[in-house]
Amino acid sequence: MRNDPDLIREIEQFLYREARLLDERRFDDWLALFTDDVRYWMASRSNRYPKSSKAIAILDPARYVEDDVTGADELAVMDETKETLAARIARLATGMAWAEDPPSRTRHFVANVEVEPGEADAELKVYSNFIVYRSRAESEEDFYVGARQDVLRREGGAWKIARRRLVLDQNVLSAKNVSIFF
Amino acid sequence: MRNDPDLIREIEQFLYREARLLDERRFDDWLALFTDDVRYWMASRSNRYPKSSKAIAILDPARYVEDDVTGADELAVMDETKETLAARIARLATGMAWAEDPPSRTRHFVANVEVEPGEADAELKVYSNFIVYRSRAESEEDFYVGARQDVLRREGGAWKIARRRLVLDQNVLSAKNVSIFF
Amino acid sequence: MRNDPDLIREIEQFLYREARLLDERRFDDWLALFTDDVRYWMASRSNRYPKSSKAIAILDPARYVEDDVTGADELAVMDETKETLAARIARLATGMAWAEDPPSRTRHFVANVEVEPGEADAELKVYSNFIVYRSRAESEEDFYVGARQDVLRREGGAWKIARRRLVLDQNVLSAKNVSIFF
Amino acid sequence: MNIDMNRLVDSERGLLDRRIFIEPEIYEEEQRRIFARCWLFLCHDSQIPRPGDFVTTYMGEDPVLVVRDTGGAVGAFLNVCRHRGNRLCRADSGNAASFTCAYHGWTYGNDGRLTGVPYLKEAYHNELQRERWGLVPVAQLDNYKGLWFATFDAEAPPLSDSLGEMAWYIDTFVDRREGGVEILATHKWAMPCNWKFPAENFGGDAYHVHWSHFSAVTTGFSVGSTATPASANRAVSPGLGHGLICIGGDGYGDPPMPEIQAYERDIRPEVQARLGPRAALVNPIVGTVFPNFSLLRGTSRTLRVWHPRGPDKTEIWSWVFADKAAPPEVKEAVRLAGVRGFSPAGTFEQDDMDNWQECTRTCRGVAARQMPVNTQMGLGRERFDPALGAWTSDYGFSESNHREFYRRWAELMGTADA
Amino acid sequence: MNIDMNRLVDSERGLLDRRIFIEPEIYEEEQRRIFARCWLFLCHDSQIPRPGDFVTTYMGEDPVLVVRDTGGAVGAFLNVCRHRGNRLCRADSGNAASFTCAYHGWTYGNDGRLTGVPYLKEAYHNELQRERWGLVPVAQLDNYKGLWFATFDAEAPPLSDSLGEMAWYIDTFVDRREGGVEILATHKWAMPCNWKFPAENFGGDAYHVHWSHFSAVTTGFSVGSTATPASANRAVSPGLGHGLICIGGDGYGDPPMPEIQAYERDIRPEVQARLGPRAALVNPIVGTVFPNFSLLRGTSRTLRVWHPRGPDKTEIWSWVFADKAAPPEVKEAVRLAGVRGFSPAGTFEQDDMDNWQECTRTCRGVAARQMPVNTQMGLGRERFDPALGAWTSDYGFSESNHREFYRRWAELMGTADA
Amino acid sequence: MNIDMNRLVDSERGLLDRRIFIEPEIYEEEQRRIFARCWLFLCHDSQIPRPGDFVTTYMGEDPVLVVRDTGGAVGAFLNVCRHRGNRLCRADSGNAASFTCAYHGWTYGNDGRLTGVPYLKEAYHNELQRERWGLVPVAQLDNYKGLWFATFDAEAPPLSDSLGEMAWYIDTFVDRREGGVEILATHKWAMPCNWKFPAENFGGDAYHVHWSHFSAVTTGFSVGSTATPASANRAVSPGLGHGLICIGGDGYGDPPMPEIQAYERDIRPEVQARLGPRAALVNPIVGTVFPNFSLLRGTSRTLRVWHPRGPDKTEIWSWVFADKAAPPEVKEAVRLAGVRGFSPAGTFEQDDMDNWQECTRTCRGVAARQMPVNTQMGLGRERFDPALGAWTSDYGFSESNHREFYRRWAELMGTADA
Ligand code: FES
Ligand code: FES
Ligand code: FES
Ligand SMILES: [Fe+3]
Ligand SMILES: [Fe+3]
Ligand SMILES: [Fe+3]
Repeated sequence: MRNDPDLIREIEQFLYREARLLDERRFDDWLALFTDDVRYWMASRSNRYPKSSKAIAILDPARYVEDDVTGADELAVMDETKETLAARIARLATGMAWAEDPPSRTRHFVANVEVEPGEADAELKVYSNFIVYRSRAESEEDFYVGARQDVLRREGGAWKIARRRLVLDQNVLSAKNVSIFF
Repeated sequence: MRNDPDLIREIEQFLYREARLLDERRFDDWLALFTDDVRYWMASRSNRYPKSSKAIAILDPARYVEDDVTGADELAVMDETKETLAARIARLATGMAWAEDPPSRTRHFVANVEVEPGEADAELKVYSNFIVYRSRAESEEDFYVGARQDVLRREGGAWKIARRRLVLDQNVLSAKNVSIFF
Repeated sequence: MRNDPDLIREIEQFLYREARLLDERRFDDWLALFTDDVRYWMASRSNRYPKSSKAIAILDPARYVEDDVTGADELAVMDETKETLAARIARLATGMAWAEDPPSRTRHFVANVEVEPGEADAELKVYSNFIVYRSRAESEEDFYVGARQDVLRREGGAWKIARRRLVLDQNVLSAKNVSIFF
Repeated sequence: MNIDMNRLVDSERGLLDRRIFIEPEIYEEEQRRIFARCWLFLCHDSQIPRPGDFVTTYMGEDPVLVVRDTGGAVGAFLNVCRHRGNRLCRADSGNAASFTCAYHGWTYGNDGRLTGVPYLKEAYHNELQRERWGLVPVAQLDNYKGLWFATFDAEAPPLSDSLGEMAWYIDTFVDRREGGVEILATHKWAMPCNWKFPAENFGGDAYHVHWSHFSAVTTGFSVGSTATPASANRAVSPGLGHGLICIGGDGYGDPPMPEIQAYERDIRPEVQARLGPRAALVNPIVGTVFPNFSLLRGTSRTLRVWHPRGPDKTEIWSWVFADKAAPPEVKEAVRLAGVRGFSPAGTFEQDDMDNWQECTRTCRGVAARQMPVNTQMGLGRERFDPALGAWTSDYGFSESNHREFYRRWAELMGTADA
Repeated sequence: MNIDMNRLVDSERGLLDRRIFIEPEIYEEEQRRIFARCWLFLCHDSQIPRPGDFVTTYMGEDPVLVVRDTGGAVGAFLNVCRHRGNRLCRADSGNAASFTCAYHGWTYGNDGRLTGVPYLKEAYHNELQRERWGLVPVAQLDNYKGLWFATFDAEAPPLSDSLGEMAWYIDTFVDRREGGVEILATHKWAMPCNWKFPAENFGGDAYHVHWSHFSAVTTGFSVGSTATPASANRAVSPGLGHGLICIGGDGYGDPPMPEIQAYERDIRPEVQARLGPRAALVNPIVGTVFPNFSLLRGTSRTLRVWHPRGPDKTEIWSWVFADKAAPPEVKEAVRLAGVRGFSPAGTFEQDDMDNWQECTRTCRGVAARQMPVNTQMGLGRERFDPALGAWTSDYGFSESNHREFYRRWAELMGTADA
Repeated sequence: MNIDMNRLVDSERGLLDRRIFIEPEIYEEEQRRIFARCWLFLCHDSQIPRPGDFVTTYMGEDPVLVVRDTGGAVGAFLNVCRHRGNRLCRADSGNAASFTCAYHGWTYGNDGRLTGVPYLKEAYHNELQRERWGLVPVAQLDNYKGLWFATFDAEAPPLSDSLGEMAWYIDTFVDRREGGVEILATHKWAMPCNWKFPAENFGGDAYHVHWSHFSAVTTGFSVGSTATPASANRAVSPGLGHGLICIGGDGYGDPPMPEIQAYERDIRPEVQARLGPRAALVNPIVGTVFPNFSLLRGTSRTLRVWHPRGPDKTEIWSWVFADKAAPPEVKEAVRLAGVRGFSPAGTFEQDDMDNWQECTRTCRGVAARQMPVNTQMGLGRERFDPALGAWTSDYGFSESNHREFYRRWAELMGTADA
């Protein structure tokens, strides 16, 4: 699979096109790329000492959590269904979504795309890294950097995103808001 | 076309090599990649309320321009022919092009390459995103971020750049100057 | 070679996977990707007037060095063997490598991959550009940007990194330390 | 100081001098006269349930370590090593019997005592009195209904006096049911604004919802409130700078999820019984405990601190909370309501940022700086309501709480610290 | 202030104290004593030709909204909502009958009047006097030949007095032909330098061209000037801090494009007739209207403002302009000359940046700060030329205009604002 | 100044006021009272061996050009053009007969003389006295054993007096063998900390090695020292704020490479003979020449300057050096030891950064700022050792050098500059 150049290329092109739809603010077309049962999830990361750290002597090792992206959703900043994504897009169309009025200038960079077999037959597990540059107003700049794990599913002869897991590589987010999509 | 992996690869390699020529300051070799009739154009972006915005009540909707990259060249920061590109390169060779003396340290990142048929037979329309990092003097840093639309034309068995349209995703440019190429 | 799409793809996938091992802090697996005789070298860059510059009148042209990445290792910040890389990894495992405790959040972007024949038969010369984002503690951010030249060698049916030359595009490094790998 | 602190706020006329949002020297004074003297929120009990559990936070710009010791007692200390002043603990949270400084290895127990000094005998000849060089505790530490508060001022009145009648209003957020609440999610991010804008906003700015957040309301991210400004909405201030927005006791202002709506209707009798007769009169949905701790129940349920980071920079540390006694599906709904409504990506919260940023940035202009800020809505019409134990506005939209917030601010800024 | 403002500039000896380029307190005083008192350029008429057209800009660091109202009258206002001080309009330009604040929805007409206050009756009981809370207009607004200027100082002399004889020199840029000029392109970017370096440079630094810009001149980006320093070039100052570089009336200093060269030769008689006899004596190619508005005609044709953004930061807002009466191909040539010569990527302009940046940054050093800046070129040799109504240098290269610029700067800095 | 400089350091009790690490006004005073008066390190002779060779560096925040003129004499000048103050030379290093300013083309010889002023005759009428407008030389320049030092203070005592007995200790780094040392590598990077933390650390903080750097020691990046704290280690201060860490004359504290170890054993007799009897008593491995120049021989061999860049920012400029007389394989081993041990990626150095950063940042807190910094280790036990010509600690770990460093700091800060 990771040795099928044409499939990897196909997936890359799919993700590049998806990114361009976002940068062109074609949000409805973008939404159509997701399956109806998609879970779209993004979280930030915490600062935790590994168990091996000598900075602390752990009192209660049994309960100690080492992972800095808690699976328990504790740091999720987005946790969306297709419905809530649609509602977010509808909100942007009201003419009163002030965080995006005037709109952000975004540029999505999709990198390091890797493809693996998915759990289901018609599915793929796709890794990629992202840099999303957001420029706003006169001089505001944000770089959103992190990794994605997508599950792509073949539906009606086309690929759709059945799950998107985004990890944003920050603890205290430097951007004043996350009013864009990834 | 977007399903021809080998062509996309070929174009990617062409663009990567072009980027390396710039980072190695091999400007004459770089110039040779352009057709004689090339238009090389870069613009920044403005802050405009969309017509749907309730931040203003538009008095004269008929004349209202929504697009934030005016087609009218109003925000162009470069609008070059092969001759003026050549003159810019000649200028860098005078030993008195102070903005580049000592030279900038640049690194060009070409990403999200997409290929579509061009208007003419021997032409391709190529989309890509760019991050150009510029480091200068002791501690100066700039990130130039945006999108490119190239028209590539087959000439004498090789690809040449027949048109380059660059959009820089900023309003007030954060860099003190644009003394490099993209 | 630069026209063999499948080979380029194979190398890209190798480099993407390598990057992911680093971001997942699987340092032992990462180390296994290097040949035993690897030289892993990274340097910063200086500010030098080219000989053509009229900012100075060179007194002693014969001795004048123009190159801003001295071959003489004068600006190397890492110059490692497999043994010292292993020792660095061992150090990170002591629980007292304070610069990485709590660990940095890194994200490696590998871009503009080009492949050329190597000097030896079983070798390839691989160019790539990198952006490594490092997020630390609550709000610390660093962007490490530069270029890589790798020598990949076929060993036991797999590619290994036999030489890595990294150029960091800065003069005075903006990061307080380089406690990560590239 | 070149600036007369007593001339900056005109509560009678509802006018504010815009320098209070931008002048570095005023910001520095705020650190001394407000953040070093007021009771500040640290964390919720549920974040450190077991012995050794700790979180790190800030009081103003001072790094603070809150830790439950091996015996189960909670302590709060400057997160600063007493030796050369290195930050002691660099993790957000965790569990520890002791903390060791990365510089020279001084070790402190989870009770703050200095337990280990390498070479104490050989290098210090045992002359360093460890008992005198333990972590510096806050001057006063107290817990109200699971909320930990502390102050650096030993002279400050006790927490109960500093909260006053606000205590009951806090109950309506965190003590509605047996067991109180628990934290479900954490969000931290930076805003380019002065800390007072979000604090005043959560303390009483019902007025901005109809415009700033109309897009989220109309696209289903809130069912809105059953109350109307004309009817039951009120700005309520128990004094001391604290303020809340309340709807009527019979009103609802909850997140849109059906699970939550149903849950709220089910528990309403229990809650009103627990909170007492006043709960039949008012239903607080958002408020600010002076100076920088806010509680929200409408649309999303979050506790948050507005950490000052300079005149024009603030960090939001926000926590989604739910009744501990709520069923899992309700807790999950509450978590999602928080993530989707009030978080960096919250459909409500994202639209507040530019406003607070630009209210701050325009203060840079020398001409703009001379324009007073207007907080005159309902000026002079607030009345003290004995039943509520608080001043209440005459109408659902009012800036009576803003005036109280800045009156208190000026009171503290006008009196130098010891 | 700890600094004696009157000791910083020594016009007699042509020496400047370098602290004026780096000290924050001097910068703050400049905001009060210069930017809050002088007439500042806002925009050109052609940017807002029709009713409702608006642009946003700055006066110093104050955000300003310039808008043509429905009746066709132009107004300039602080771009700041009177309620809580939010920035009102966030667009660069556009067209509007009214502007609504994103925070609470106050609405202002394109004439600045406060037309809408949500819940004015219910929440404000109609006690908020809308007529008193409209947008704050500039103290004085005036137009000279299509150029809009404003000042925050009601006591400032009228624009005509503040321009004085500079008015005629401005004509030579923007009123050479019937219909004046129009804007073809806009460029905005940030420079890490003190605002006075570009202002003094455009006001009279002919001397740097031969070295800073030699590379652009020799590679065809300019045909250079037909004048030589020895002959017709002069630094000319009509006083009040204004200054220009002029070549002889018979000289040319135009962009390299043949279309432009031919056009200039064609219109020369018409232009000289329109400008009068003085145009036979001098041909201004670049100048600065004190404090921060510059006009350029040589090589490229741009108007630009140097917006101060701190002691060591400046924003350039630059506009390429052409005679409205010029044929399309000439306008296109002028646009390209601007883009290629004076823009962020301009082959001339890009080489100015490091110089201004480093002139500023070296002031940080305590030793370097004690070295005076030298503006002695042609010291004492400037003469008043009645025919030009201005002081003129004895030679094409001179720092006479620099001395006048800083003399005026010191004059204003030496007198406290009201 | 609102701060009494004399109350900040309590050497008797070994306590420091933390404001000295964070207050901007104290930082500004340091620039005037310390960096503008002390002898500061510029570069090593081997960096500019031949005529025309130059390097650029800083003295405090002042940019400085160090250049060997055509005749072979070394000069040091402010790297600032006398005309408008542009930075003259923008390269790190190189070779030049003359330097020409990018702005207007003034040219200076490699001896600092102003040799070229375009249009001197026509524009300046030869009235500009070139001899008065050459580059500004430092007030005093001197070389000690290949190390170039300079001061901006003409009244400062000569270098030899300012080094005093420290001179001999410097010999033990750079004059162990005939020919002295040479520079093999250069590293420059930025640290978010106050400059005094690294300076005090290299001047006597043996105590942190056992903890901060234990991971590097145990994984083979150092063979550690043959000395133990109990035995031969000592903090040694010749006074004037200078300090070193020494091990016994019979001890070794070298980089781990076998080539180096063998080399050191071989040359030990020669070195001790050259350095004299005192070398049998002490073997200095690291030290700081007040205020901001440090030398290191243990683990890695580097010279470094801690350039101040604001209260909470410092640039490290570090150079790996080796005995000129050492064989190539030893030099290569020394270079690698430097790269791997003390560089931005150094396995030792990388762990120092967070400590210095957080020692600085915690000073922002108003409560933390009131906690004194503790430098009491071995308080009152230092003794003057005539054989060493220096005060020595009673034990291998001590803060006696810290106390001397800050005593000297307070002494200079307490006396205003001329
Ligand atoms: S600073 Fe904490 S042990 Fe020294
Ligand atoms: S701030 Fe503009 S309406 Fe309230
Ligand atoms: S500033 Fe150096 S020549 Fe003018
Ligand atoms: Fe809000
Ligand atoms: Fe210029
Ligand atoms: Fe260390």
